[in-house]
Amino acid sequence: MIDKVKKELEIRFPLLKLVREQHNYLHVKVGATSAMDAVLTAKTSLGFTTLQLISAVDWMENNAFQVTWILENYSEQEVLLISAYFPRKNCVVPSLSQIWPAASAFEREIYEMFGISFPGNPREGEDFLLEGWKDIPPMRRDFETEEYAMRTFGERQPREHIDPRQYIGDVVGEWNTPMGRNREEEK
Amino acid sequence: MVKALAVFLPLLGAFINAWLPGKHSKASRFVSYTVLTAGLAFVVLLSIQLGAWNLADLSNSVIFHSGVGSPPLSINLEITAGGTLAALAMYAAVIFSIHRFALHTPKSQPLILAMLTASLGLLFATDIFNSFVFLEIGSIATIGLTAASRCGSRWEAAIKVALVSGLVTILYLLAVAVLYRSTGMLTMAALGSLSGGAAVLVSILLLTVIVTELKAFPLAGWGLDFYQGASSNVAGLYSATWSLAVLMWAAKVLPLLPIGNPIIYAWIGAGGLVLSQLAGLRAGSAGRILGYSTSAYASLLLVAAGTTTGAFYTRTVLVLMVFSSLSKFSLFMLGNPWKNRGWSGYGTVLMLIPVLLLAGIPPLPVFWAKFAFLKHLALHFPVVFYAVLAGLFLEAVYLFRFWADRSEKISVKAFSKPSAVAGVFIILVAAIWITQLWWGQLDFSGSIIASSTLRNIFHALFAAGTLLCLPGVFKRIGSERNYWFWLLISGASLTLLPAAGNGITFYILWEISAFAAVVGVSKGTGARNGAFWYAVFASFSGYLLLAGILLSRGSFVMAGLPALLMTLAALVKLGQFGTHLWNVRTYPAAPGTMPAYLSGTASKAAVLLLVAVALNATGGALPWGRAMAWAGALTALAGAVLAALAPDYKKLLAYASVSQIGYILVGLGLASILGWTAALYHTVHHMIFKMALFLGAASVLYRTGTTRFNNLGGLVKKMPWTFAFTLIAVISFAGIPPLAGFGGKWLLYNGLVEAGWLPILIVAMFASVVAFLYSYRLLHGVFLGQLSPKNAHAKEAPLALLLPQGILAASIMVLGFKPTLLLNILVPALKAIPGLSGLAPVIQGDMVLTTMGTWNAWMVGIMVMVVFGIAFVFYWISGHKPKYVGQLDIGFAGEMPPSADEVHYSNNFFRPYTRALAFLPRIHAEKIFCGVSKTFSMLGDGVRMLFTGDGRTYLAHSLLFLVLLFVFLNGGM
Amino acid sequence: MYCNHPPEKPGDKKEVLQKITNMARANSLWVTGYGTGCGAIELRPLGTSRFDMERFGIAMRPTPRQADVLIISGYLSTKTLKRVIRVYEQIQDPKYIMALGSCTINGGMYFDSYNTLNVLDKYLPVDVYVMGCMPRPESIIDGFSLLMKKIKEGRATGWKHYKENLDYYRENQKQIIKNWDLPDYNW
Amino acid sequence: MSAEYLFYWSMAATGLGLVLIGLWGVLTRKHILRIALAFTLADTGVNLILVWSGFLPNRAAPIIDSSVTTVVDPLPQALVLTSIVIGVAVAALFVVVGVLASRKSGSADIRHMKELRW
Amino acid sequence: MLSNIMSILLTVFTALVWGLLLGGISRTVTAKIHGRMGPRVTQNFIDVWKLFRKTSSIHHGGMFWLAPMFRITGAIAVLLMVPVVVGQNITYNMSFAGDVFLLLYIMFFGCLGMALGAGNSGHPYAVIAVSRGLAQMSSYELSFSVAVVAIAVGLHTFRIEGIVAAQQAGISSWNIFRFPFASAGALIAFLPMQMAYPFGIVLAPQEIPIGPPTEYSSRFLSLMFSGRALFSVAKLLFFVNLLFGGASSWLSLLLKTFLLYMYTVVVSSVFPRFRTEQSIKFLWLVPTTLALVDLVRVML
Repeated sequence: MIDKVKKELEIRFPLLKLVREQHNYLHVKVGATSAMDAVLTAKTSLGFTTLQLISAVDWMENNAFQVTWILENYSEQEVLLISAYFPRKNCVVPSLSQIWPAASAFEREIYEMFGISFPGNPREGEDFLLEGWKDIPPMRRDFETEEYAMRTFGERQPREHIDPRQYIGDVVGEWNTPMGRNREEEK
Repeated sequence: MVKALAVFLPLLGAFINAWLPGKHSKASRFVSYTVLTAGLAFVVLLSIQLGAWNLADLSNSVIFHSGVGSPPLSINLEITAGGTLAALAMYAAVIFSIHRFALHTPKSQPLILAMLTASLGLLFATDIFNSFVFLEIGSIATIGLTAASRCGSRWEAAIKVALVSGLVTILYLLAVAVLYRSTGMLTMAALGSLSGGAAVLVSILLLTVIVTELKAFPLAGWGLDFYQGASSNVAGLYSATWSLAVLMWAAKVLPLLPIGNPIIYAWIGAGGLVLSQLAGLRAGSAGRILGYSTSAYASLLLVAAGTTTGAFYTRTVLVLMVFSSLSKFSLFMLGNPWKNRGWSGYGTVLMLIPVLLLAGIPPLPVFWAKFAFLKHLALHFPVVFYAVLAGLFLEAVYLFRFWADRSEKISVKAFSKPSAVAGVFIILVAAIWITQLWWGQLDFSGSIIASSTLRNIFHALFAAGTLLCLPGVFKRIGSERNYWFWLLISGASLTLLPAAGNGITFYILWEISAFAAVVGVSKGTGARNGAFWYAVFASFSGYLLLAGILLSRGSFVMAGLPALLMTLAALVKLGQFGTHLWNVRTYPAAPGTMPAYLSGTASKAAVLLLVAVALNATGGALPWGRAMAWAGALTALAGAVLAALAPDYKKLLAYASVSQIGYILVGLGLASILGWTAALYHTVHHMIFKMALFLGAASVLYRTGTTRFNNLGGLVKKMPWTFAFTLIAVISFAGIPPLAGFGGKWLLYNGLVEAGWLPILIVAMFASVVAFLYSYRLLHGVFLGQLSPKNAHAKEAPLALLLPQGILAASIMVLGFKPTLLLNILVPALKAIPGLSGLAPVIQGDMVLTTMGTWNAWMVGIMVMVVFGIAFVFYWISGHKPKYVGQLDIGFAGEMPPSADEVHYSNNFFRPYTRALAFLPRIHAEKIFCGVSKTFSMLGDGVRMLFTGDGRTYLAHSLLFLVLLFVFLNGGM
Repeated sequence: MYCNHPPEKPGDKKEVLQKITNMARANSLWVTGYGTGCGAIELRPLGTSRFDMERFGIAMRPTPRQADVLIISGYLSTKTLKRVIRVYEQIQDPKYIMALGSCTINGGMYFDSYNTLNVLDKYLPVDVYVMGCMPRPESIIDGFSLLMKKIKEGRATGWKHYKENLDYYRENQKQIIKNWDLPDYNW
Repeated sequence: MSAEYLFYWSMAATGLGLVLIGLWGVLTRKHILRIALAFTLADTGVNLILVWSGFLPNRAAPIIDSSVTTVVDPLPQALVLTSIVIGVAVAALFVVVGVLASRKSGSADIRHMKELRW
Repeated sequence: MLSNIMSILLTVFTALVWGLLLGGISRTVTAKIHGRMGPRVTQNFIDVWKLFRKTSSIHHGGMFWLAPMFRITGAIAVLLMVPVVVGQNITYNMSFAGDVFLLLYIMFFGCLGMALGAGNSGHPYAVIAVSRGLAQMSSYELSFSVAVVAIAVGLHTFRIEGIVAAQQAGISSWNIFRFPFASAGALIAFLPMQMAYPFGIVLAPQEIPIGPPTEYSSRFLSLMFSGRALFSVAKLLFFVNLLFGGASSWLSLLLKTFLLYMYTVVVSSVFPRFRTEQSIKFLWLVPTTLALVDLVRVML
């Protein structure tokens, strides 16, 4: 099944790169310009009629946002992920809210969290989770979370700081046993 | 000899006009006016000389010959007293309308004058052959006028007239030949000397000619087509001159025909009346509708000719025909759709007067003739009577529809103001003149309600109701027009109503109050539908009442059928479930305080009628009391449920009114002292609270401009006093004890238990509980909940509306705490009525006792007030000072409500109730009425298939009629 | 549309029958049914037959108007804080706040989040903290008994403090709620 | 039966026949001018009957001069004159209206003039 | 006169105390049925006192302000219209002033006031609850009035004293035995009257926070609670007089009302809740039919 989908996509989108494949799962990466085509093809010709999610990842080093559309073909129980890289500066991605009304909410969230704009979404810019946010979008990796929290919510109350990696490294053997924590306390 | 000028002056004018060059329209108009004025003056002089103005004796006449020798060589005219009046009408119509012809088709003036001459000639002709000549001139003038107008289908109309007049010529001349052959004479009197086969032949030929020319039912096709196709000017002029002349001529000829038993006219007329009016229901265009109405009056003439004789016949026919022709004339003139104006202008009233005239509503002149005529029919020809009544009602229905559809298109300019004023003046003068002739029949002794106490109660009720509506009449909004005049007329006649001493007086006052209210209602914004429904149901109830009165042979009401008919009339007027449609349409549409008047006061007229019927027919107990009580109980229930689901303040009140009236019916149906006490107590109480509520609605409407619940809410902040008075009224009608409403319910339930009518008791109790639903809906939907920002500008109602409400609310309080004030008057009066069964409630001080129950309103009231007062004082002095918060400061899951409109719960208020009721089949009364109207429409469609539009069909109709008549008459002989 | 009067400053005047009233207040704690964070899940068992809070006269009320106690059950995001402020101010005096979990004390594991406040007491007056992440129902009952004790002794005066220092709290609240669109005073 | 009487009755029969033919024509013809013609025919028949109604056997026409003493009833003849005049006028009007109507409806067929009906 | 006033005051006071106590008992009993310990029996007194002593409160307008008074007035009015102890004429209070019809209608006084207050609060949930409550009320009143009419007509009197007096010839003369069907109908109608489950749609804390009194707080709520306690005692008293032969002494009065109250408590704690339209249909069908059986019997 998923092979057919893959072949079909490969024929239509020569720049397609395969990320991961399972018997009912396919993750492909396409060029930024053909991303919309791929998503629409998947919907109209390949039967992926459900939009499960739109997600985004900030690849700051590559100076790109990766936007992924997760589609589902419910009758065949198949999932198709289509990813594309978009340049990070003034990132603009076409909106899907006319095709899937549900996309509107995902896009608003991504706009709020990453600042990726989806022109064509009628509700773009409305508050989603962050009411009245004025800083740079918090999910961008150049956003200094801790510094922001200090600035906004004040210094944290002093507390003994334990580096979890080091702590877990010391007790890692016992930690893996079910009662590890209790034994550590007994010591 | 000079008098003949009255007839021939127009002819002279026609000749002069015809020779004038067409461009000089001013000159021709001058000639026309001069000629017409002179002719009119002559006719007036003649009528005075002949004493025509005293309708009692119309037998005077002057005969004179023109030309040489004696008839038939000379033209021989008999100017009768009645004829002069008809001639007067013709002259008046031509004078009123000629300027319109001058505007549009200046060259048609000779034709108009020729038509007038022909009409006058036919009116006065005594010779059969002379009549023929005038008939032909009339036909030619009609064809010419039709063809000269500027209407799209004028040619077709003209050709149909020409076809029929061709046939008429042939048949008529055949009859002339046979007549002359048999008698050697051609005067009308010669008809009487015919005998044997010649008599039959002449009769059927002339009858066919007459029926065809009259446009009476089976042969009406060409006339309808003509009215539809001709321009309204031509049709109007035609109906006022030529049509009237033919009617009067037929009235002259018909009794002379040697046909044997004239009852055959009545059968033709009555059958034709019903069938043609059925078809008329489906007529579409204005001209055709009025054509059907013409046909109705032609049929009426046939009925009159068949059933009456002598001076009575002459008078009846004269009044009916002259005024109906004039009304049709004015309707044609008004119904000209030139300019589209809003509904509820002067046009509505201007147009309603002729419509009411046609429908025979008192005190307009036609009524008197119709009443006398119908009375005669009811006494001697009952079957014809029913048929005529049915036909007249159907006619009223489509005329009112016509009015409702058309009158918004009237431009007052079309009927220039001086002539409109003159027309109204003429009608008024005629009304007064004719009324004084019959004035002696009226009786204001109040003898139909023997008990003066009851009479006084009703007098007071009607007077108070009208007076309390009056202060607010100028608080109108939007496009509502002045209605106070009509309210006053209606109220005044209602106030007189209990004083009526006989049927005709009662009927006249009843109809005046109803139709003055119709005019009042039509002044509202978008009241077309409401006014139409009110008019139809009011006339239906009026006709039922009329039938009841007329069938009672002189007394007010007789037991049996008349009483049943009158009961039905009252039920329709009350809005008994099934006929509640008019309440629900009319009350919301009526302007300002009008609905308060209609629901609170005017509906009590029907209660009065029921009381009067019960008292006079059987002395109290109507045989169908139980059915009435059931009907009332079911009305109460259905009205309450529908009220709870209504989306509009006024509509809710309308349904509530329907519901509350059900209790009155139950009480009257009981026919026991307790039941009547309850009914009358509730009548008084209903008037009080319903007026308070509707005045409250008027205040809300005045301040906010809407009565939709969706747009209201929260007004208690803006209109606290209105709310307080409404609250008192609501608590009262919900029947919650310390206020007045409980009394009615308590008395009613006791009465029902006493009579053992427990199922009705259960239904009534259930209905009273459902009343809580709509009472809360009303209070919440308008006054409680969130105040919409749209109504933020609203303020307290003006004093003119508030003061009457205050008075009413105060009287509710008084009646609630001291119901014995009213009961002490009611109970002795009802005890004195012998026909009522059961025991009277015993009143000891404040205590009211029945065999099973007790009620001490004073103690209950005091107890509630004391407890309430203690709680209040305790509250006050315990140092509790709650903080007043804004309306959006509500616990809303931590959110701020987005807007007041969105948190105001108003749509689908009793949704669970609707769901629970979903198992009921949705039988809408509306659907039943739709079914009835569809059936009638189908019948009408079937009938009007006769009129195929092919001119030859009409000729075939006439010939077939001739043959059938021949077969029938020969078979009869 | 909204009430604009500032609250009256509650004085220290002794009421008649103060002691009885305090007893009554302590033994009839009505809790607003408002779960702000993950700790709300631990409130549900309180009503069951195992823990049965009704034996202390504690009852859940669905509307703040009738409640006495507001339980902040765990971390509080800025978005929720806005609603909590409104709910708290709609509760009639005397009223108490019980804060559950370490998040309300110093931010807990969300101390460096961009959206979660660290120290609740800066924004709303807390009467009783219950520690734990999450506190078990037993701990909450313990917290209630502490609250009852404080009330009986007349020491649970957080609401008075809030009213007297409303400006201070408002300032703190406005600092983290960026688009402050609440009415000045909620009643 | 003398020739006079034969003439007398045949006159009536002819008149009646003309009327019947005319009526038949009116009812069955479709062309508007034919209908006009049929009317004229029937009109003629009626006029004949009218004349017949004043006919007295063995009398002369009522043209009064010295030689004639017994004339038929003169009145119907006078009537017939009127009737003929009127008939001509009506027929002329009919034809005019018919022609104009057929121009309007585009056909002289009376079945096409059914705009106004019901 | 003075003794009458004393009797009225005594009646009201007793009813208040007994009503609150019954409320507490019912909470305890419900808790026991759930397998919980439950609150103290005096918990309702504590709640009422606490609410009464809250230091601030809000109101939304005149009707909101007056509603608790309407409620309490309605409750007391009903209470005073019913004879308390049979035979002790002094405790008949105001029952001479009206009959069962008056009682049936004066019961709405408090409900209407409550509904108006809820409406004035401007809270949509309060109004939704009122709409449900009115819909349900109109249904149970049907069966209740059928039952009352059947009994009253069967005994040939509408006076409550008369109805009570007719039941004094031993237990078998109680109306619950003489009119078993009507009584069954009335007893089913009693459940929604007390807002007990399965007819507790009006106070639905889960969906429409607590129904009509959503916006009520502090002293208003305290008065409302008292009013409710009084009202339920008044209704119990009415039912005891109507069906259970009245009370010959204060003790038997307490016993009978207690047992009757326990009936609603037990039923309501074991049944789930009807939706509004289900409850309406049930009330139209079952208790009404039952009561009609006796009505037909009486008519024949």
